[in-house]
Amino acid sequence: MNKVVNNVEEALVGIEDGMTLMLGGFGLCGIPENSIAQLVKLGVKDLTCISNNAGVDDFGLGLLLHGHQIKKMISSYVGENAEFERQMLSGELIVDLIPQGSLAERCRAGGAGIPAFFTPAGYGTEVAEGKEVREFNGKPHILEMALSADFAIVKAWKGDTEGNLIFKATARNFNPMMAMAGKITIAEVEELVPAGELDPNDIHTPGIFVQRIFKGEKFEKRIEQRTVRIKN
Amino acid sequence: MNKVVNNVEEALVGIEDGMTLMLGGFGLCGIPENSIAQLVKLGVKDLTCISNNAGVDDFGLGLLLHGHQIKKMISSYVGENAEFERQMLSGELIVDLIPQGSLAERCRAGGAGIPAFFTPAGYGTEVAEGKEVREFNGKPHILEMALSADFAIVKAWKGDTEGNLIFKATARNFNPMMAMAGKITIAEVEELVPAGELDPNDIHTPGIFVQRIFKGEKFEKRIEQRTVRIKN
Amino acid sequence: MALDKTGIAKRIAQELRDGWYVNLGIGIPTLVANYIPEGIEVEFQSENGVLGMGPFPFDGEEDADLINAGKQTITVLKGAAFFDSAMSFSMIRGQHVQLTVLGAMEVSQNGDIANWKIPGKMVKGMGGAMDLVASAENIIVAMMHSNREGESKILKKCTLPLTGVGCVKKVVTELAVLEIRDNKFYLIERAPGVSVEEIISKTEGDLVVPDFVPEMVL
Amino acid sequence: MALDKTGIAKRIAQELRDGWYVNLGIGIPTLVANYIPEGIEVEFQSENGVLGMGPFPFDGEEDADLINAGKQTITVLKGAAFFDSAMSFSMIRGQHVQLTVLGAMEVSQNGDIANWKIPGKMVKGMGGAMDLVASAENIIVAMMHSNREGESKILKKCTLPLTGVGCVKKVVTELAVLEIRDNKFYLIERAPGVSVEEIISKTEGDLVVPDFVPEMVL
Repeated sequence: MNKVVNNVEEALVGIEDGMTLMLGGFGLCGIPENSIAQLVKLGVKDLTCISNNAGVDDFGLGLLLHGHQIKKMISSYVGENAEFERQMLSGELIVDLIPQGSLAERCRAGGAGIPAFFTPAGYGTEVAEGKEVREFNGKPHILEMALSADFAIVKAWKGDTEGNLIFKATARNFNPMMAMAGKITIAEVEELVPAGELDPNDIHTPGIFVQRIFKGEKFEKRIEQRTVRIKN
Repeated sequence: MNKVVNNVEEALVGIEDGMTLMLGGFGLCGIPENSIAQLVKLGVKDLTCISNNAGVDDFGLGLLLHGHQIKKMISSYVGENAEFERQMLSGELIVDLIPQGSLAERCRAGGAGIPAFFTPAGYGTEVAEGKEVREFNGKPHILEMALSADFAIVKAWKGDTEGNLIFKATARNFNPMMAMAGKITIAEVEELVPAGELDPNDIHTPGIFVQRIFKGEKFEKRIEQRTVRIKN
Repeated sequence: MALDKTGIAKRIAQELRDGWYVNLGIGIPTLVANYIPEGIEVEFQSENGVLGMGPFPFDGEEDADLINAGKQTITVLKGAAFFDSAMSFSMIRGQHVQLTVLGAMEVSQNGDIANWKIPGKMVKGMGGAMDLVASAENIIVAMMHSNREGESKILKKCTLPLTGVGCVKKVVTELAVLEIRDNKFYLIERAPGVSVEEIISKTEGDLVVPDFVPEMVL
Repeated sequence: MALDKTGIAKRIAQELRDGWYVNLGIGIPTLVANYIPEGIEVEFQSENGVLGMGPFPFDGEEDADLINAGKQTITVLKGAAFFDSAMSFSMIRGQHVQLTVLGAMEVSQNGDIANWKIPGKMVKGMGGAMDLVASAENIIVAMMHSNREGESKILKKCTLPLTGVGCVKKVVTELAVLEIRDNKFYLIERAPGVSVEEIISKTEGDLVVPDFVPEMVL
């Protein structure tokens, strides 16, 4: 069971034009930046990308948008990206905006073999259009479908050779659910350790969900909104 | 925000005849044994208990069965308990047996505001009787409803004063989902530490789900099937 | 005098109750954390996966892996917990969060809210707002009474694409505290020095005005 | 000669493939872990919340907090992970487990399986079996060909309440390896020294017998 690959080139083998990718991260926090750089290099096109956000103009998924590699985005919030807005308003980019909680739950459902579930989020809004509505406990809910992907690409803090992952702080976000929902899941990690070094109680994503793992060469970890207070 | 109570007596205040309780544990592993002992002492009756198993004749929920305190059990496996089988076959005890994965997911759903979801488990069996069937990806699924409880009682390894919980090994099992699904959730822990002592990355059940927490007086941790190999 | 953003945040902070878990949206709502009344403890949840948010970090102590839902660098307090997005929205959808404060472009007298899209012009996405408003039992909207063109945002009926229907119960603006009941806005308090007439003139929706409207005490 | 339980487990172990995640049921299936073919690595999942199960502990080293789904004390190997029951069944339902081995009271030629209830007599519950059989793409049933009364358990149609429908693809008994296709049992292998005639006589379901039926190599 050898899941460890040597580098990002090996990790991304098999990703082709027209595929559906899930990419972890919230804003620029916890995104698989080495893999995104490699996707740019590969030049794969017509991608459907499932990601909570779309990066900023010159980092994260913004890099793929810039190269017109993305055909469709499935996201919840895309407000930090001028090029995104331009492509969307011009019709170059197909955009499916869905509530953040529904996005998270739909990814989890995809990984967990739950084909569909009811949620109150989005009832009475555009999001509910064409979806089944049903009342539970006197409250209307809409039926949401599971999401899955040809490849899920996630970023973890620590990983072991069995594919077990531990995330750091709020860099966890969508990564665990997306790891569950990829036909093939690729994890780039800051620290790759031998099996047995991580406490089995502390694992966030059990290795069963991860097919390939590698140590990322470089993590810039750009901060989107540096906000500080001044020391008195 | 004071969640810490001094003892099991204070922790279980408000539990009354006829209520629905969720109790964590798999077999005798990870069960809230101090709280169960207190339920026996309180003598509350006509309980509906949601628990994966029903204990053994003289431990765990078997103690409540023995005193005829349970009116209805919602479980997945009850095969270690002669008194249980007797009460069920004689009709004294109402039993709702559901697949273990559906039980886990229904508890989670109850805590997560998902009123219902589709699962393939149980299709074509007694479990599917009276339930909606729908095909997804060419495969029939049944609609399962969320479960919730007046009180959820869970057992954790470590807990802090904010109600954050960490479970040990396979004593985790149903405890985290049940903690989510109780209107009031009570946690009995082996070790109770001040807020700040547990690494926020390692928390299994965030404190938001826990209303009362106490250090259990004594944990017998009975082993159901002691299985060992002999040292050469 | 009409309140500034800080004033709105201060007034909303008065709604906090001891032991509550609270989700604060981006903008004015974020400021509410600075004015927690003395003697009560609340814990802030951010939907990107943290419970127990603390103040912003000191310069040089930012951690790129630790942000709030507004993508701002933050710190955490003792007893914090991190979790994934599915767990985070389980808290929200499952009604474990006692209060949600968020901004709005429009609110209508039946409790509808619009805050994520201006057709043909701006589409940032709803983020977690749709989950929050559809689930929360207790929602306070922090907003300005009028837009830049001076048009009321407190309406009979929202004109923009909705974020949620019939969910808003309380609105705090620079001019007033309004409650929504029986398909009407009820004027509960006015900002210090703001006249009832001004509030009436700037409110497009049906407004119920009692004989005596107390001033906010900030 | 008919196989004993160990023999059945050994034969099933030959079905393991490198890199697979495997869930073993209670009873004979548990024994499969003792006969992993050389040169391959598999990882055992137990639905009560562990991946990377190891052998039973040495006497005195049992941990009450570490058990398998049969409630037996276990150990874990390096690289193990613990998780809750919802996560565990996400692995199972989501088809992340490549092979499920479980016991049965009856199997029918359309792939139905019954293993949880004898009406009026015994109800232990289905535990995780219904989730496993409804989800797994690859299910092997380990069972005895006949019950204690000598009646075949390899049937045209199950008589007991079902655990799952049309899900079993392979059955290994003390006498034979059977595959289920096109609503029939196919005789693939026979136990060493067991005659085709004996298997035919003990199989109630429709059985397709090729001209040559190889003996198992154990």
